[in-house]
Amino acid sequence: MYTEKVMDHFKNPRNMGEIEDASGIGTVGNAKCGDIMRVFLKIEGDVIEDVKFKTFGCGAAVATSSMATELVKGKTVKEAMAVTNKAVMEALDGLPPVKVHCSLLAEEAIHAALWDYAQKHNIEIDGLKEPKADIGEHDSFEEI
Amino acid sequence: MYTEKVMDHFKNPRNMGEIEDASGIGTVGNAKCGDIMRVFLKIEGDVIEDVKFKTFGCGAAVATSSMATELVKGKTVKEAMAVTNKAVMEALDGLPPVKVHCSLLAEEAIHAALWDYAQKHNIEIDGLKEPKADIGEHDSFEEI
Amino acid sequence: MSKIIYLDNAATTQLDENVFEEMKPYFVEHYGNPSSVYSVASESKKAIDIARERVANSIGAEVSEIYFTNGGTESDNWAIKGIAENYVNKGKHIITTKIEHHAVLHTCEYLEKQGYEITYLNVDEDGLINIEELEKSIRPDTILISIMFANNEIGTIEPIKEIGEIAKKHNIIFHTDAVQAFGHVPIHVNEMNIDLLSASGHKVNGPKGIGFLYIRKNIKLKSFIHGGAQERQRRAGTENVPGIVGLGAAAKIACDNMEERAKHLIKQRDYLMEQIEKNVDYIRLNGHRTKRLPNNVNFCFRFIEGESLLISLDMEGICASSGSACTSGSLDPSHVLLAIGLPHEIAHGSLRLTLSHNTTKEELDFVVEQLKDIVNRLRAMSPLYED
Amino acid sequence: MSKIIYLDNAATTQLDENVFEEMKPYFVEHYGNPSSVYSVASESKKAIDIARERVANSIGAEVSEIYFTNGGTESDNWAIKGIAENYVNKGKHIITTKIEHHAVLHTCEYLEKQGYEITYLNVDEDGLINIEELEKSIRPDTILISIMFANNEIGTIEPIKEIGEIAKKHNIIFHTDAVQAFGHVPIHVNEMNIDLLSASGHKVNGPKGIGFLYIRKNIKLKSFIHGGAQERQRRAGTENVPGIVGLGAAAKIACDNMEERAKHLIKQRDYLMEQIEKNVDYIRLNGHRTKRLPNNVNFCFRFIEGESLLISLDMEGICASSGSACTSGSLDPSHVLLAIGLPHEIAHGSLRLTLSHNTTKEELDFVVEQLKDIVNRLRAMSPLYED
Ligand SMILES: Cc1ncc(COP(=O)(O)O)c(C=O)c1O
Ligand SMILES: Cc1ncc(COP(=O)(O)O)c(C=O)c1O
Ligand code: FES
Ligand code: FES
Repeated sequence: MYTEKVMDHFKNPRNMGEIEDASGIGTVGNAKCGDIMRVFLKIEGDVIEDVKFKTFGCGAAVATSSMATELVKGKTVKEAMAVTNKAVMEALDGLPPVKVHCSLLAEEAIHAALWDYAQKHNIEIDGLKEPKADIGEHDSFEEI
Repeated sequence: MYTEKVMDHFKNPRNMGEIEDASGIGTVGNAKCGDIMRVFLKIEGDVIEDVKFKTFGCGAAVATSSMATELVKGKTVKEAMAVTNKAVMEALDGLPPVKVHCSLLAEEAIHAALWDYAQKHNIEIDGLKEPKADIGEHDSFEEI
Repeated sequence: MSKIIYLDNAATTQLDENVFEEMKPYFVEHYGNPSSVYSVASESKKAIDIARERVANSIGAEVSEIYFTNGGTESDNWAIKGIAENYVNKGKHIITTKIEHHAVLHTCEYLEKQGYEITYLNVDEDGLINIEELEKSIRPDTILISIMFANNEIGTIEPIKEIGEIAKKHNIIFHTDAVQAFGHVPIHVNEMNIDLLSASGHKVNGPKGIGFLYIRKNIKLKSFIHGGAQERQRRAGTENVPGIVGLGAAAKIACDNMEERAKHLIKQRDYLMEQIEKNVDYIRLNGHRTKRLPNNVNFCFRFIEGESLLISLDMEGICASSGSACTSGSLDPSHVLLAIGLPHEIAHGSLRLTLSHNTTKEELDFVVEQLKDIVNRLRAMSPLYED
Repeated sequence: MSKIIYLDNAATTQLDENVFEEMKPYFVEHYGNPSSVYSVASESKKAIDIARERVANSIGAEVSEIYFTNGGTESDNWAIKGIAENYVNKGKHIITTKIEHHAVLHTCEYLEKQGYEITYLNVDEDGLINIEELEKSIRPDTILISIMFANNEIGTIEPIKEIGEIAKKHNIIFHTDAVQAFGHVPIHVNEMNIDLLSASGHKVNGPKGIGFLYIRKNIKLKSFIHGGAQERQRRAGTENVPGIVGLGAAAKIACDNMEERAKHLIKQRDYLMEQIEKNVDYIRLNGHRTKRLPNNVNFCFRFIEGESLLISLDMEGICASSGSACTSGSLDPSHVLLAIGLPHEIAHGSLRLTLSHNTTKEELDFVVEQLKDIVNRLRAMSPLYED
């Protein structure tokens, strides 16, 4: 059901773990499935120097966490904001339709961590909104 | 679906044909299936000297005509009255449940021929009633 | 009985050896439940995808419009009851014909008991419906037109494209029972404006116990069998993987060879009709002479009862039928033959011979010869026949 | 992935080679429609009779009480909708449980929309219903009690005999979904006062796409699938002859070997439970420890999500499941685990391992070893786990 890329990132997740002195931490839960993701960011200057994640979730959740953290690592905050769940999915060669909502978890977790960072440093990040308690609303799982 | 005996009587029907100077002729139709049977009796004294039949009907109808005529041949009228459809079925080693009504056709055709004989000779036969237009009512096919 | 001549291919067909070969790995080897997560199950899943694509291709549909069922009967039940239930707010009127298969007729009768109103269209003496009568019978509360593609007894092919146009013009959903037509005559759901289509595997040299319902994508049709999330949450129950594989394979073979087989079958069919008409008197061809399934021959033989005819043919090794197999439990004369205007006792003496692409001319000659003798023998026995 | 260890026998089982051998002649060779008149078809007819007898024997029923269906799902739908429809004059109240398979639950939900009232009985932390609660929930308008024989996820076996007694005492029809129990534990419809029983072929090493419904002879149950006169006019559609033959063969093998297999399986099952409990912490056994199917093991692993666990096991060649296969399309945690009182996030981390009579101790040891590693790995990844 998953692509080889997804399986690779599930098997060998990149950036798994925690950052003790993180600049920002974001935790989000998925109302749809109850799964949880936490992202740790280490930001220096405007650049994401390091990123780690922990995920309680399905294979797609783990793989998108891994891929999303890979994609934002070394990027500026602005560049990181451009990493959408769509970009993550594409980088993974796609996800099955019922798993699209899992990729939102990763996007939202990074946004939540950025928000935490912005709050702490009292700055504003273009296009960043306060994270919702959960991200269940704008999922795209189609029910018949 | 039919026993060997039924198949034998269907393949080689006994007493098939007509009797030109019959003492009694009975024709009955089956309301259930629309099939028709005609029996010719040649009665001398009180004995059924000869009997023939013609049948427009299913395999069971042909076989029961054949067996029923065999069973009454050479019998007295009284003995013939005792040849029920049950007796015919037993002699044929049974019929499938949906085909029980066909054996009634044979019984009724013989009774109708006996009735015709009795009418013509102005006699009364014990237990013989006027034949109905059809015999569809007292069939035993069970519908679920 | 030395050799069997099987001329009852409308009742069921022989499973194609090649189809069986394709099915085999999915019995013991790849037995995984296709709904499972692990990769072993992906063999079953892939096999189902391929089958679905083959079936979709065979009627010009999209893959997502094919739903596997247990057979033609389930498909008919689902389509008709499903539309009745879903569109009840629009109305409770359904149009069908007097010559449908019992899977459609008994479903309609069931709905009548639930308060639906059914119009049963007449057919002419060839079994064709009248397009004007169809259009006139449409009412504001009509929710469904269900008309069979081709009749299983007399082989008549209905004017499906015209029916589809009428349905479309009046914005009414059109279901067709194509169990007999599928794999035998070209079907294109878009060109013919078909919204729902029922078909069955075992009528096209596929396996028994599998069929499908085509559901056009804009049609709202709820589940008929409730439970698990199989078939995109519309048809519950663990998938019959070998059956589905077999249906796909049979659909492909039937469609790839359709033109060639039909040409051959029509020649054989017409030869058989000609020979019977030449050799036996007091007969009547049932069904339209040309607008008929390539493999269907159906005659009434006056003064003769159908079952006696069948048993006699059987004794010569010839498998045929009188009416449809599934009515053999019943004693009523065929409703189809009554609908084309035959009186009761004539309708009783019908014979259906349905050919396969493997039927030979020699077999047909043998059948005609036997038929001649048998008809004579049974007529001699018949109180209705005076010669 | 060198060797596959299949521990998902509750989802589906491997077709028994011997069963397949019995089925084979009915694909290509004896393909006749059993409803036909000619003698060629009698091969199919006889085969069906034998299968029906075998199935009847396996549950202590009479032959005439066995009706073949397309599978467990259809049987459940038929039983429940059929009773609902037939006894509507008596009432519209049905009693079932919170842990039924979706085939029962979704059918009940469908009936709720039609105005029926359903009582969903609670179960205790082991998944057992409470007999007193059952009796209290009976009302004058109760027409059906439908309670599964054994649960497909947690394996708990319900007190069927006691339920049957209650049903009988109150003169209410009792249906049981025995899809998981059939062929695995002894069933006797008379001793247990079961009126209707659903079962499926592919759960007992039989073929997919076939099942049966037992209908006690005095029960009025109309057709669910309308059409031809098959199955004594109660279940229309051309018979799936090879499927029926396979179901019969599988039923016979399962019952002939039940005692011996169950003894062996229970030993294996208890060994696996013991080993998992010894090697992994923060776990919970789901389902009753002894009143459970001989082949079912089900644990929750805290801090871990089920799908990740399954994929990880799959990478080691181990086929298992989390919840039932047919809900894998869904994202909700198992309704069964919620019903036995587990919180949402724990219910998410369940693992079901269901053994076959061929499972070896070596396989189980390998599974435990892998499971230990995988659980550690996934917990290290989990934001919920603090070590
Ligand atoms: C026209 C038609 N519709 C429906 C059916 C039912 O198909 P099945 O027996 O596969 O359920 C048949 C065949 O029996 C048929 O000929
Ligand atoms: C308890 C139970 N009931 C019903 C079913 C449905 O059976 P089937 O998939 O054969 O239709 C299953 C299995 O999926 C089951 O485990
Ligand atoms: S199902 Fe919950 S994140 Fe994928
Ligand atoms: S069916 Fe008419 S006599 Fe047998």
